[in-house]
This record gives sequence, structure tokens and C-alpha cells, in this order.
Amino acid sequence: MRILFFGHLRDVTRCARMEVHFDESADADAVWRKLIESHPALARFHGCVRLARNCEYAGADARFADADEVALIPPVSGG
Amino acid sequence: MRILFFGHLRDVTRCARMEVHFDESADADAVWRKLIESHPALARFHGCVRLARNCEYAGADARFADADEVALIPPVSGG
Amino acid sequence: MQIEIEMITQPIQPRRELPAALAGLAGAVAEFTGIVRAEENGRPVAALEYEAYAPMAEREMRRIIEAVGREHPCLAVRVIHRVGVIPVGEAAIYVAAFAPHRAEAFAMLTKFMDRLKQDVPIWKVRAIEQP
Amino acid sequence: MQIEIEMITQPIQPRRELPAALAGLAGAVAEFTGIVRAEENGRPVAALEYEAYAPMAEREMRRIIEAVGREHPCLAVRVIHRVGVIPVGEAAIYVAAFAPHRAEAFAMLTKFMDRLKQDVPIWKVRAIEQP
Repeated sequence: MRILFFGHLRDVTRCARMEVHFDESADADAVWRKLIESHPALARFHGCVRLARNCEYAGADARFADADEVALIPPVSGG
Repeated sequence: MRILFFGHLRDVTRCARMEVHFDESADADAVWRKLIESHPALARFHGCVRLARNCEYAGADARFADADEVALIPPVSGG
Repeated sequence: MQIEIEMITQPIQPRRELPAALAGLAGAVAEFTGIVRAEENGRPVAALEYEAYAPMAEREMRRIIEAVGREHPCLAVRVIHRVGVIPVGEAAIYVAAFAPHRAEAFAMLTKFMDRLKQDVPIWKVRAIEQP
Repeated sequence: MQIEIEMITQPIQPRRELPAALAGLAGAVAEFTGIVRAEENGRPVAALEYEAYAPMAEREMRRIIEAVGREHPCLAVRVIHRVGVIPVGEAAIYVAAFAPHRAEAFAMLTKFMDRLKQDVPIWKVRAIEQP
């Protein structure tokens, strides 16, 4: 699973992307656990960051597969 | 007093302007009476036409002087 | 608030550029262009003829902009209204509102247009039918 | 409804012209230009740097336009968002909505901008201070 980081989250992770592996499909909590394992500083952004799965916001009951592209979307500020 | 006619009112009066004379300042009713005297067909527009005095809509208690420019403003349709 | 009002008989050339004094201040430009449609009251038309009581129309537009601006302060507003015969597809009116943020610019634009259509002495006097 | 979305790094050239197929149908064009101001969060800036998750941003913009369009049917919507370093006074976003009448065009413009600022993955990532 490819994970993408944007905005100030990149200052936290010090990378724009990482690869993680899931043997079977995972829910959002499992994805977050894996992220925080690699980058503990992400923990405090859990509450204000949305997950996107293949370029769409993931609903609360979304399942994430190993082939998915998952992006961490901090509060946006375009326009 | 110069009176101006716009829009479809000109089809009624067959003129764009007329001059009327008041010895002293008149209220809107007096102006309308004089207008209808000259152009009886204007009577049925009394209810939907506003009077402007020197380029401003005239309030209910406006007084019109002989030197004023008065315009009959039918419902507008600009833009 | 800077107010520019023009009434012209030639085709409208919209001018979006910011008045120079506002460089860096304006964060939002909202614009409206009203275009003559090929159908007026359900009938096909080739053009509409507009007439204005020009000195009063300009005064009313200024009055409306000042009134809306007291509630929704903008930096500048520019209005160009065309009169005379306007062919289908060409603009009858162009309005641009410049403000620090978009809420004021949108409010100015929508409220100005609503009030223009109530109070500004400009009329569609004739529909020219398709030949 | 015709939807055009562009994300570019060069200065925005607003394109007001009507898609040819809509000539005679569109009576209203509402446009919004969002410009970088000389002040960001109370501090003077010379430029802002924007970043986007481009494929998702385009998708979200399209989704928003389609959703708003179901309530406020428009003929066409054009969006150009610039990313990268944008100097003060230059546009970060340009939106044009074409509709038969102004109410739909205004509603599209204002609702699109509101939702863009909630959901479209584009970020101001850096303020570049005045030298």
C-alpha cells in the first residue's frame, strides 16, 4: 500500500510517501496503527486528518487493500 | 416642468418628453392629473409607474417644482 | 470604495484588472456578465434593444453600490451597461466587485444585480426577431 | 453540463469565452478570481506556495460541480487552479459558471468555492516573506 503525505504532514514524516504492506484488507484503525508505528509523531494528527483511498475520501467503514493508494489529507486551504 | 417618458410609455404618449407648467409646487397627484389631462391613456399606468424627480425616485410626500425634471419610470428590465 | 460606472452603446470589453491602488489588498474578484439569449419570453430573438434614462440609471447604480457596500464593504466596483441594439450572445451588462475576501464580493455582485433589476431605469424596449 | 478543470503552475489566463455549443443558451456568466493578498494571517507576504494532491483535487472538484449542478443546473463550469509559488497580486484560482439565468450561475460559484475550501486537497504550504 502506498501512503502519501501532504502539506505540513510532510514536515512530520520527512517524506512524501511510504510503502506499507497488509496481508489482507485493513480498516482505517489498522492503517493508522501502522502509520503511527512508523511515524509516532503522526498520532496527534489522527483527529484532524482524513484518509483518502484511491483519490476519494474514505468513509468510516472503508476497507483498504494492499494495492490501494492511501493519502493523508490534512485540513485543506486551496482557492 | 419637463416630463420624460420611457419604454412602452412612449408608445402611449407618442412623445419622449413634454413640458407642463405649475404656478406653485405640486404633489404627485397633481402631476398625475396634469399628465392624464394631456394623455388620458396614461391613467391605466398610474398604478405601476413610479415618478422620479431630478433623477431620484420621488417619495410619497415629494413636492414637484416647475424647474424639476420629472420622469415616468415603468417597471424596469435592465441587466 | 472606488466606483466606476459606464453606459455605452458599443460591445462591452470586460475589464478585470485591479485598480492600481488596490494591488495586494484585493483577494477576491467576482464578476457577472449578462448575455442576450436566443429566446426572450419563449420566442426566438436575434437581438434585444435596451433603453436607459442614463443620468438616473448611473445615479441609481451608484446609490445601490454604496448601500450594499455599507453592509458588504468592497474595495471597488465596476459596472458597464450597454444600451441600444444588442445581438444574441453579446453582453448587456458586466459587473466586477473587488474585495479582500470572497464573501463581500459575492454579496455585492448578487445584491447589486437583484436591485438593478428592481430600480435602475433601464428597459428592454424591443425584441428583434430572427429573420 | 460541460466541466473543464485545469491545474497549472503558470499564471492563470482567465477564459471567459463561452463553449461554442452554448452560444445563445447562456444568459449569465459568473466568475470568481481568488488572488494572493499581501497579508496572510496578519503577516506581510510576497508570495504563497500552494501544493495539491492533483488527481484527487481534480476528481473532488468535478464531484462538487456535479453535486451543485444537480441543484443549480448550469451549462458549463470552468476551473483553473494554480499551484506552486504564486506572487502577491496573482490569481490562485479562477472559476467561471455559465447558465441560462444568473441565479444558477451565482449559486454554482458560491457553493463551489465553499466546498472547495472544505474538501479539495490543495494546501497553502508556505508563505514567502517580503525581502
